Amino acid sequence: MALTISYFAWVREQMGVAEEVVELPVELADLTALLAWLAARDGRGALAFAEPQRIRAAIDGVMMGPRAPLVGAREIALFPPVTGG
Amino acid sequence: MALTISYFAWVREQMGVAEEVVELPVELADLTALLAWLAARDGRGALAFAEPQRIRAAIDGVMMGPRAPLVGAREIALFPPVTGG
Amino acid sequence: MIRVAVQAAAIDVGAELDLHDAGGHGASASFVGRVRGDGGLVELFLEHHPVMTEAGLGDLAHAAADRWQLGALTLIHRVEAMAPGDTIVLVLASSPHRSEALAACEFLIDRLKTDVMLWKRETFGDGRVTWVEAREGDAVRAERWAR
Amino acid sequence: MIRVAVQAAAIDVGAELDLHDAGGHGASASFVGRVRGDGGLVELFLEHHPVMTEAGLGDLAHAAADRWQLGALTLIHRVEAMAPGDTIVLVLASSPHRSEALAACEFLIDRLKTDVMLWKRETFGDGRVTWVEAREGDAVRAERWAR
Repeated sequence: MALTISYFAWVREQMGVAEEVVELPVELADLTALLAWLAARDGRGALAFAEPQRIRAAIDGVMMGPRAPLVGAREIALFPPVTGG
Repeated sequence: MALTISYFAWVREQMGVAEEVVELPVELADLTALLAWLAARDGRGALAFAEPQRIRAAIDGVMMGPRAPLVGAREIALFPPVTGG
Repeated sequence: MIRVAVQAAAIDVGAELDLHDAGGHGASASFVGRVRGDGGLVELFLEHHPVMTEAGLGDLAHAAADRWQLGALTLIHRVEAMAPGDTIVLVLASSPHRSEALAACEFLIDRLKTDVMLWKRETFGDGRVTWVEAREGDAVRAERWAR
Repeated sequence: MIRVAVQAAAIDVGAELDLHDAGGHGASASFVGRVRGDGGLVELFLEHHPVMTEAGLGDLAHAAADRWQLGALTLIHRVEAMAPGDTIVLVLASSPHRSEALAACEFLIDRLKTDVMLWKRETFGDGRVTWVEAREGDAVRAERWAR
Protein backbone atom coordinates (compact mmCIF):
# COMPACT_ATOMS: atom_id res chain seq x y z
CA MET A 1 0.00 0.00 0.00
CA ALA A 2 1.22 3.55 -0.88
CA LEU A 3 0.98 6.39 1.59
CA THR A 4 2.60 9.66 2.53
CA ILE A 5 4.90 9.83 5.53
CA SER A 6 5.83 13.27 6.89
CA TYR A 7 8.58 14.00 9.40
CA PHE A 8 8.97 16.91 11.82
CA ALA A 9 11.68 18.57 13.93
CA TRP A 10 14.77 16.42 14.52
CA VAL A 11 13.09 13.39 12.93
CA ARG A 12 12.80 15.43 9.71
CA GLU A 13 16.43 16.52 9.97
CA GLN A 14 17.67 12.96 10.49
CA MET A 15 15.53 11.58 7.67
CA GLY A 16 16.71 14.37 5.34
CA VAL A 17 13.20 14.88 3.90
CA ALA A 18 10.00 16.52 5.16
CA GLU A 19 7.74 14.09 3.32
CA GLU A 20 7.92 11.00 1.14
CA VAL A 21 5.52 8.66 -0.60
CA VAL A 22 6.33 5.04 0.28
CA GLU A 23 5.10 1.65 -0.80
CA LEU A 24 4.69 -0.33 2.40
CA PRO A 25 4.81 -4.14 2.68
CA VAL A 26 1.26 -5.35 3.35
CA GLU A 27 2.39 -7.27 6.44
CA LEU A 28 3.07 -4.03 8.39
CA ALA A 29 0.19 -4.09 10.83
CA ASP A 30 0.69 -1.11 13.09
CA LEU A 31 2.80 1.99 13.88
CA THR A 32 5.33 -0.05 15.85
CA ALA A 33 5.92 -2.27 12.81
CA LEU A 34 6.23 0.83 10.59
CA LEU A 35 8.96 2.35 12.82
CA ALA A 36 10.87 -0.96 12.82
CA TRP A 37 10.61 -1.13 9.02
CA LEU A 38 11.88 2.44 8.61
CA ALA A 39 14.75 1.76 11.05
CA ALA A 40 15.78 -1.31 9.00
CA ARG A 41 15.40 0.38 5.60
CA ASP A 42 18.52 2.57 5.64
CA GLY A 43 21.09 4.39 7.78
CA ARG A 44 18.98 7.53 8.17
CA GLY A 45 16.00 5.52 9.36
CA ALA A 46 18.23 3.54 11.75
CA LEU A 47 19.33 6.83 13.34
CA ALA A 48 15.92 8.52 13.50
CA PHE A 49 14.04 5.51 14.85
CA ALA A 50 16.70 3.95 17.09
CA GLU A 51 14.54 4.80 20.14
CA PRO A 52 10.91 4.35 19.06
CA GLN A 53 9.64 5.41 22.52
CA ARG A 54 10.83 8.95 21.65
CA ILE A 55 8.54 9.09 18.61
CA ARG A 56 4.93 10.26 18.46
CA ALA A 57 2.65 9.66 15.50
CA ALA A 58 -0.52 10.95 13.92
CA ILE A 59 -2.56 9.15 11.27
CA ASP A 60 -4.52 11.50 9.01
CA GLY A 61 -4.17 14.31 11.53
CA VAL A 62 -5.15 12.34 14.66
CA MET A 63 -2.65 11.36 17.36
CA MET A 64 -2.34 7.56 17.63
CA GLY A 65 -0.65 5.09 19.96
CA PRO A 66 2.02 2.53 18.93
CA ARG A 67 -0.52 -0.25 18.29
CA ALA A 68 -2.71 1.82 15.94
CA PRO A 69 -3.35 -0.14 12.67
CA LEU A 70 -2.11 1.30 9.38
CA VAL A 71 -4.95 0.00 7.26
CA GLY A 72 -6.85 2.80 5.54
CA ALA A 73 -4.24 5.46 6.44
CA ARG A 74 -3.44 8.09 3.80
CA GLU A 75 -0.91 10.23 5.68
CA ILE A 76 1.25 9.34 8.65
CA ALA A 77 3.16 12.04 10.55
CA LEU A 78 6.15 11.03 12.73
CA PHE A 79 7.71 13.44 15.20
CA PRO A 80 9.17 13.95 18.69
CA PRO A 81 6.93 14.92 21.63
CA VAL A 82 5.73 18.49 21.11
CA THR A 83 7.54 21.33 22.89
CA GLY A 84 5.45 24.20 21.66
CA GLY A 85 3.32 26.98 23.07
CA MET B 1 -10.24 65.37 73.47
CA ALA B 2 -10.50 66.93 69.96
CA LEU B 3 -10.11 64.83 66.86
CA THR B 4 -11.17 64.68 63.24
CA ILE B 5 -13.87 62.24 62.19
CA SER B 6 -14.30 61.56 58.47
CA TYR B 7 -17.25 59.78 56.88
CA PHE B 8 -17.47 57.88 53.59
CA ALA B 9 -20.10 56.61 51.16
CA TRP B 10 -23.64 56.42 52.58
CA VAL B 11 -22.37 57.23 56.07
CA ARG B 12 -21.08 60.54 54.67
CA GLU B 13 -24.39 61.18 52.91
CA GLN B 14 -26.41 60.49 56.05
CA MET B 15 -24.13 62.61 58.22
CA GLY B 16 -24.24 65.46 55.67
CA VAL B 17 -20.51 66.18 56.05
CA ALA B 18 -17.32 64.51 54.86
CA GLU B 19 -15.32 65.51 57.89
CA GLU B 20 -15.75 67.29 61.20
CA VAL B 21 -13.59 68.18 64.19
CA VAL B 22 -15.29 67.08 67.40
CA GLU B 23 -14.61 67.44 71.08
CA LEU B 24 -15.22 63.98 72.55
CA PRO B 25 -16.20 63.29 76.18
CA VAL B 26 -13.17 61.76 77.89
CA GLU B 27 -15.21 58.76 79.06
CA LEU B 28 -15.55 57.41 75.48
CA ALA B 29 -13.26 54.41 75.68
CA ASP B 30 -13.51 52.69 72.33
CA LEU B 31 -15.02 52.75 68.83
CA THR B 32 -18.24 51.11 70.05
CA ALA B 33 -18.72 53.93 72.55
CA LEU B 34 -17.97 56.52 69.86
CA LEU B 35 -20.67 55.11 67.54
CA ALA B 36 -23.22 55.11 70.40
CA TRP B 37 -22.30 58.71 71.22
CA LEU B 38 -22.69 59.81 67.57
CA ALA B 39 -26.04 57.98 67.35
CA ALA B 40 -27.28 59.80 70.47
CA ARG B 41 -25.95 63.22 69.43
CA ASP B 42 -28.51 64.11 66.73
CA GLY B 43 -30.99 62.78 64.18
CA ARG B 44 -28.37 62.33 61.44
CA GLY B 45 -26.13 60.31 63.75
CA ALA B 46 -29.12 58.23 64.88
CA LEU B 47 -29.80 57.32 61.23
CA ALA B 48 -26.19 56.68 60.17
CA PHE B 49 -25.27 54.59 63.22
CA ALA B 50 -28.55 52.77 63.89
CA GLU B 51 -26.85 49.49 62.97
CA PRO B 52 -23.26 49.71 64.22
CA GLN B 53 -22.45 46.21 62.88
CA ARG B 54 -22.72 47.75 59.36
CA ILE B 55 -19.93 50.23 60.13
CA ARG B 56 -16.19 49.78 59.69
CA ALA B 57 -13.57 52.09 61.16
CA ALA B 58 -9.98 53.12 60.73
CA ILE B 59 -7.92 55.03 63.27
CA ASP B 60 -5.14 57.10 61.71
CA GLY B 61 -5.34 55.07 58.53
CA VAL B 62 -5.38 51.61 60.11
CA MET B 63 -8.47 49.38 60.15
CA MET B 64 -9.60 48.72 63.74
CA GLY B 65 -12.18 46.49 65.45
CA PRO B 66 -15.10 47.75 67.62
CA ARG B 67 -13.12 47.50 70.87
CA ALA B 68 -10.16 49.58 69.66
CA PRO B 69 -9.36 52.36 72.18
CA LEU B 70 -9.66 55.99 71.09
CA VAL B 71 -6.80 57.27 73.21
CA GLY B 72 -4.09 58.92 71.11
CA ALA B 73 -6.19 58.92 67.93
CA ARG B 74 -5.92 61.95 65.66
CA GLU B 75 -8.26 60.93 62.83
CA ILE B 76 -11.04 58.39 62.82
CA ALA B 77 -12.68 57.30 59.56
CA LEU B 78 -16.14 55.69 59.66
CA PHE B 79 -17.59 53.92 56.62
CA PRO B 80 -19.52 50.89 55.31
CA PRO B 81 -17.70 47.69 54.29
CA VAL B 82 -15.73 48.38 51.12
CA THR B 83 -17.15 47.38 47.74
CA GLY B 84 -14.31 48.49 45.57
CA GLY B 85 -11.95 47.02 43.05
CA MET C 1 9.57 48.35 38.38
CA ILE C 2 6.40 48.84 40.44
CA ARG C 3 3.88 51.43 39.28
CA VAL C 4 0.80 52.14 41.41
CA ALA C 5 -1.75 54.89 40.74
CA VAL C 6 -5.19 55.97 41.92
CA GLN C 7 -6.63 58.46 39.49
CA ALA C 8 -9.85 60.23 38.49
CA ALA C 9 -8.59 60.53 34.91
CA ALA C 10 -9.31 57.84 32.30
CA ILE C 11 -6.84 54.93 32.28
CA ASP C 12 -4.86 54.85 29.02
CA VAL C 13 -4.30 51.10 28.65
CA GLY C 14 -2.07 51.41 25.58
CA ALA C 15 0.22 53.96 27.22
CA GLU C 16 0.42 51.86 30.40
CA LEU C 17 1.29 48.76 28.38
CA ASP C 18 4.12 50.63 26.66
CA LEU C 19 5.46 51.92 29.98
CA HIS C 20 5.22 48.47 31.57
CA ASP C 21 6.80 46.65 28.64
CA ALA C 22 9.74 48.97 28.23
CA GLY C 23 12.08 46.36 29.69
CA GLY C 24 10.80 43.37 27.69
CA HIS C 25 9.63 40.34 29.69
CA GLY C 26 9.24 36.64 29.05
CA ALA C 27 5.63 36.53 30.16
CA SER C 28 3.06 39.25 30.78
CA ALA C 29 -0.38 38.70 32.25
CA SER C 30 -2.96 41.44 32.39
CA PHE C 31 -6.42 42.12 33.68
CA VAL C 32 -8.69 44.96 32.61
CA GLY C 33 -11.94 45.58 34.46
CA ARG C 34 -14.54 47.82 32.86
CA VAL C 35 -17.78 49.41 34.02
CA ARG C 36 -20.74 47.29 32.95
CA GLY C 37 -23.99 48.96 31.91
CA ASP C 38 -26.17 46.25 33.46
CA GLY C 39 -29.71 47.14 34.48
CA GLY C 40 -29.63 50.58 32.91
CA LEU C 41 -26.58 51.86 34.81
CA VAL C 42 -25.56 55.31 33.56
CA GLU C 43 -22.88 56.27 36.09
CA LEU C 44 -20.60 54.46 38.48
CA PHE C 45 -19.05 56.65 41.13
CA LEU C 46 -16.15 55.25 43.16
CA GLU C 47 -15.61 57.05 46.41
CA HIS C 48 -12.24 56.43 48.02
CA HIS C 49 -10.23 57.21 51.11
CA PRO C 50 -7.25 58.83 49.39
CA VAL C 51 -4.56 57.96 51.93
CA MET C 52 -5.78 54.43 52.65
CA THR C 53 -6.44 53.56 49.00
CA GLU C 54 -2.93 54.57 47.93
CA ALA C 55 -1.42 52.74 50.89
CA GLY C 56 -3.58 49.64 50.24
CA LEU C 57 -2.54 49.45 46.58
CA GLY C 58 1.09 49.98 47.48
CA ASP C 59 0.97 47.22 50.12
CA LEU C 60 -0.69 44.84 47.66
CA ALA C 61 1.88 45.56 44.98
CA HIS C 62 4.75 44.92 47.37
CA ALA C 63 3.13 41.73 48.67
CA ALA C 64 2.97 40.43 45.09
CA ALA C 65 6.55 41.49 44.38
CA ASP C 66 7.74 39.66 47.50
CA ARG C 67 5.84 36.51 46.62
CA TRP C 68 6.59 36.13 42.92
CA GLN C 69 9.57 36.87 40.70
CA LEU C 70 8.27 39.88 38.79
CA GLY C 71 10.13 42.05 36.32
CA ALA C 72 7.39 44.69 36.34
CA LEU C 73 4.07 45.31 38.01
CA THR C 74 1.44 47.94 37.22
CA LEU C 75 -1.65 48.53 39.34
CA ILE C 76 -3.95 51.39 38.41
CA HIS C 77 -7.34 52.12 39.86
CA ARG C 78 -9.70 54.76 38.62
CA VAL C 79 -11.95 56.63 41.08
CA GLU C 80 -14.87 59.09 41.00
CA ALA C 81 -17.36 59.26 38.10
CA MET C 82 -17.24 56.69 35.28
CA ALA C 83 -19.55 55.64 32.44
CA PRO C 84 -20.29 52.11 31.17
CA GLY C 85 -17.35 50.79 29.13
CA ASP C 86 -14.75 52.86 31.02
CA THR C 87 -11.78 51.00 32.48
CA ILE C 88 -11.95 50.87 36.29
CA VAL C 89 -8.88 48.83 36.99
CA LEU C 90 -5.75 47.68 35.19
CA VAL C 91 -3.33 45.04 36.44
CA LEU C 92 -0.15 44.15 34.53
CA ALA C 93 2.31 41.59 35.86
CA SER C 94 5.43 40.46 34.02
CA SER C 95 7.94 37.80 34.86
CA PRO C 96 10.49 35.58 33.17
CA HIS C 97 8.06 32.75 34.06
CA ARG C 98 4.54 32.32 32.77
CA SER C 99 3.09 30.79 35.94
CA GLU C 100 4.43 33.63 38.14
CA ALA C 101 2.96 36.34 35.90
CA LEU C 102 -0.45 34.61 35.84
CA ALA C 103 -0.53 33.93 39.58
CA ALA C 104 0.50 37.48 40.50
CA CYS C 105 -2.14 38.97 38.20
CA GLU C 106 -4.89 36.81 39.67
CA PHE C 107 -3.74 37.49 43.24
CA LEU C 108 -3.78 41.23 42.66
CA ILE C 109 -7.21 41.38 41.09
CA ASP C 110 -8.74 39.13 43.77
CA ARG C 111 -7.23 41.06 46.63
CA LEU C 112 -8.05 44.43 45.08
CA LYS C 113 -11.74 43.69 45.50
CA THR C 114 -11.45 43.48 49.27
CA ASP C 115 -8.25 45.21 50.39
CA VAL C 116 -8.77 48.60 48.84
CA MET C 117 -10.80 51.36 50.49
CA LEU C 118 -13.34 52.05 47.78
CA TRP C 119 -17.11 52.35 47.76
CA LYS C 120 -19.29 52.06 44.67
CA ARG C 121 -22.35 54.19 44.03
CA GLU C 122 -24.52 53.31 41.04
CA THR C 123 -26.84 55.71 39.23
CA PHE C 124 -29.44 54.25 36.86
CA GLY C 125 -31.30 55.70 33.90
CA ASP C 126 -34.55 55.76 35.88
CA GLY C 127 -32.99 58.00 38.55
CA ARG C 128 -32.28 55.38 41.22
CA VAL C 129 -29.02 55.91 43.13
CA THR C 130 -27.70 53.07 45.32
CA TRP C 131 -24.55 52.26 47.24
CA VAL C 132 -23.36 48.75 46.35
CA GLU C 133 -23.31 46.28 49.25
CA ALA C 134 -20.13 44.27 49.93
CA ARG C 135 -20.33 40.83 48.34
CA GLU C 136 -19.44 37.57 50.08
CA GLY C 137 -17.89 36.06 46.96
CA ASP C 138 -15.05 38.55 46.81
CA ALA C 139 -14.03 37.88 50.40
CA VAL C 140 -13.96 34.13 49.69
CA ARG C 141 -11.81 34.53 46.56
CA ALA C 142 -9.40 36.83 48.39
CA GLU C 143 -9.09 34.39 51.29
CA ARG C 144 -7.62 31.72 49.02
CA TRP C 145 -4.44 33.81 49.10
CA ALA C 146 -4.29 34.18 52.84
CA ARG C 147 -1.84 31.31 53.46
CA MET D 1 -16.25 36.23 18.67
CA ILE D 2 -13.49 33.62 18.48
CA ARG D 3 -10.31 34.52 16.61
CA VAL D 4 -7.60 31.89 16.13
CA ALA D 5 -4.46 32.34 14.05
CA VAL D 6 -1.15 30.60 13.41
CA GLN D 7 1.20 32.96 11.63
CA ALA D 8 4.85 33.47 10.67
CA ALA D 9 4.35 37.26 10.73
CA ALA D 10 4.97 39.30 13.90
CA ILE D 11 1.99 39.49 16.28
CA ASP D 12 0.68 43.05 16.53
CA VAL D 13 -0.58 43.06 20.13
CA GLY D 14 -2.10 46.55 19.92
CA ALA D 15 -4.06 45.76 16.78
CA GLU D 16 -5.26 42.46 18.26
CA LEU D 17 -6.40 44.22 21.44
CA ASP D 18 -8.41 46.71 19.39
CA LEU D 19 -10.01 43.93 17.34
CA HIS D 20 -10.81 41.91 20.46
CA ASP D 21 -12.18 44.86 22.42
CA ALA D 22 -14.43 46.16 19.69
CA GLY D 23 -17.48 44.93 21.59
CA GLY D 24 -16.52 46.21 25.04
CA HIS D 25 -16.40 43.66 27.85
CA GLY D 26 -16.70 43.76 31.62
CA ALA D 27 -13.46 41.89 32.22
CA SER D 28 -10.52 41.07 29.96
CA ALA D 29 -7.59 38.86 30.87
CA SER D 30 -4.57 38.53 28.65
CA PHE D 31 -1.34 36.63 28.41
CA VAL D 32 1.63 37.55 26.24
CA GLY D 33 4.55 35.13 25.92
CA ARG D 34 7.82 36.39 24.46
CA VAL D 35 11.05 34.80 23.31
CA ARG D 36 13.65 34.93 26.07
CA GLY D 37 17.29 35.46 25.20
CA ASP D 38 18.57 33.15 27.96
CA GLY D 39 21.98 31.54 27.54
CA GLY D 40 22.88 33.53 24.47
CA LEU D 41 19.89 32.49 22.36
CA VAL D 42 19.83 34.33 19.04
CA GLU D 43 16.99 32.57 17.22
CA LEU D 44 14.00 30.50 18.17
CA PHE D 45 12.48 28.51 15.33
CA LEU D 46 9.03 26.99 15.85
CA GLU D 47 8.31 24.16 13.47
CA HIS D 48 4.64 23.25 13.18
CA HIS D 49 2.32 20.76 11.57
CA PRO D 50 0.09 23.26 9.75
CA VAL D 51 -3.14 21.25 9.72
CA MET D 52 -2.83 19.87 13.23
CA THR D 53 -1.73 23.17 14.79
CA GLU D 54 -4.69 25.06 13.36
CA ALA D 55 -7.05 22.29 14.38
CA GLY D 56 -5.52 22.10 17.87
CA LEU D 57 -5.88 25.83 18.49
CA GLY D 58 -9.43 25.79 17.16
CA ASP D 59 -10.36 22.87 19.44
CA LEU D 60 -8.82 24.61 22.45
CA ALA D 61 -10.66 27.85 21.72
CA HIS D 62 -13.97 26.05 21.43
CA ALA D 63 -13.33 24.06 24.60
CA ALA D 64 -12.80 27.35 26.47
CA ALA D 65 -15.89 28.93 24.91
CA ASP D 66 -17.98 25.90 25.95
CA ARG D 67 -16.66 25.97 29.48
CA TRP D 68 -16.78 29.67 30.34
CA GLN D 69 -19.08 32.54 29.43
CA LEU D 70 -16.85 34.49 27.07
CA GLY D 71 -17.73 37.56 25.05
CA ALA D 72 -14.57 37.27 22.98
CA LEU D 73 -11.54 35.05 22.71
CA THR D 74 -8.32 35.57 20.76
CA LEU D 75 -5.63 32.93 20.41
CA ILE D 76 -2.64 33.72 18.20
CA HIS D 77 0.51 31.67 17.85
CA ARG D 78 3.54 32.70 15.92
CA VAL D 79 5.64 30.07 14.10
CA GLU D 80 8.97 29.84 12.24
CA ALA D 81 11.94 32.15 13.00
CA MET D 82 11.81 34.60 15.94
CA ALA D 83 14.33 36.74 17.84
CA PRO D 84 14.54 37.38 21.61
CA GLY D 85 11.80 39.81 22.69
CA ASP D 86 9.40 38.76 19.91
CA THR D 87 5.89 37.76 20.95
CA ILE D 88 5.32 34.01 20.48
CA VAL D 89 1.81 33.71 21.80
CA LEU D 90 -1.10 35.99 22.65
CA VAL D 91 -4.21 34.96 24.57
CA LEU D 92 -7.09 37.37 25.17
CA ALA D 93 -10.24 36.29 27.00
CA SER D 94 -13.14 38.60 27.81
CA SER D 95 -16.26 37.97 29.80
CA PRO D 96 -18.87 39.86 31.78
CA HIS D 97 -17.29 38.11 34.79
CA ARG D 98 -13.76 38.58 36.09
CA SER D 99 -13.28 35.01 37.31
CA GLU D 100 -14.36 33.52 33.95
CA ALA D 101 -11.97 35.72 31.96
CA LEU D 102 -9.05 34.85 34.25
CA ALA D 103 -9.80 31.11 34.30
CA ALA D 104 -10.21 30.90 30.52
CA CYS D 105 -6.94 32.75 29.94
CA GLU D 106 -5.02 30.48 32.29
CA PHE D 107 -6.63 27.32 30.83
CA LEU D 108 -5.70 28.36 27.31
CA ILE D 109 -2.08 29.18 28.05
CA ASP D 110 -1.57 25.98 30.07
CA ARG D 111 -3.14 23.75 27.43
CA LEU D 112 -1.36 25.51 24.58
CA LYS D 113 1.95 24.22 25.88
CA THR D 114 0.94 20.59 25.42
CA ASP D 115 -1.98 20.39 22.99
CA VAL D 116 -0.49 22.20 20.06
CA MET D 117 1.74 20.52 17.46
CA LEU D 118 4.82 22.69 17.69
CA TRP D 119 8.50 21.95 18.07
CA LYS D 120 11.12 24.45 19.24
CA ARG D 121 14.64 24.71 17.83
CA GLU D 122 17.07 27.04 19.56
CA THR D 123 20.13 28.63 17.95
CA PHE D 124 22.75 30.19 20.22
CA GLY D 125 25.38 32.85 19.61
CA ASP D 126 28.16 30.25 19.81
CA GLY D 127 26.63 28.28 16.93
CA ARG D 128 24.92 25.50 18.90
CA VAL D 129 21.55 24.40 17.51
CA THR D 130 19.29 22.20 19.66
CA TRP D 131 15.75 20.89 19.57
CA VAL D 132 14.04 21.55 22.92
CA GLU D 133 12.96 18.44 24.82
CA ALA D 134 9.37 18.17 26.10
CA ARG D 135 9.12 19.24 29.75
CA GLU D 136 7.27 17.33 32.43
CA GLY D 137 5.99 20.49 34.12
CA ASP D 138 3.83 21.54 31.20
CA ALA D 139 2.06 18.18 31.07
CA VAL D 140 1.34 18.41 34.80
CA ARG D 141 -0.08 21.94 34.53
CA ALA D 142 -2.24 20.97 31.57
CA GLU D 143 -3.58 17.91 33.39
CA ARG D 144 -5.13 20.08 36.08
CA TRP D 145 -7.75 20.95 33.45
CA ALA D 146 -8.46 17.39 32.38
CA ARG D 147 -11.54 16.93 34.57
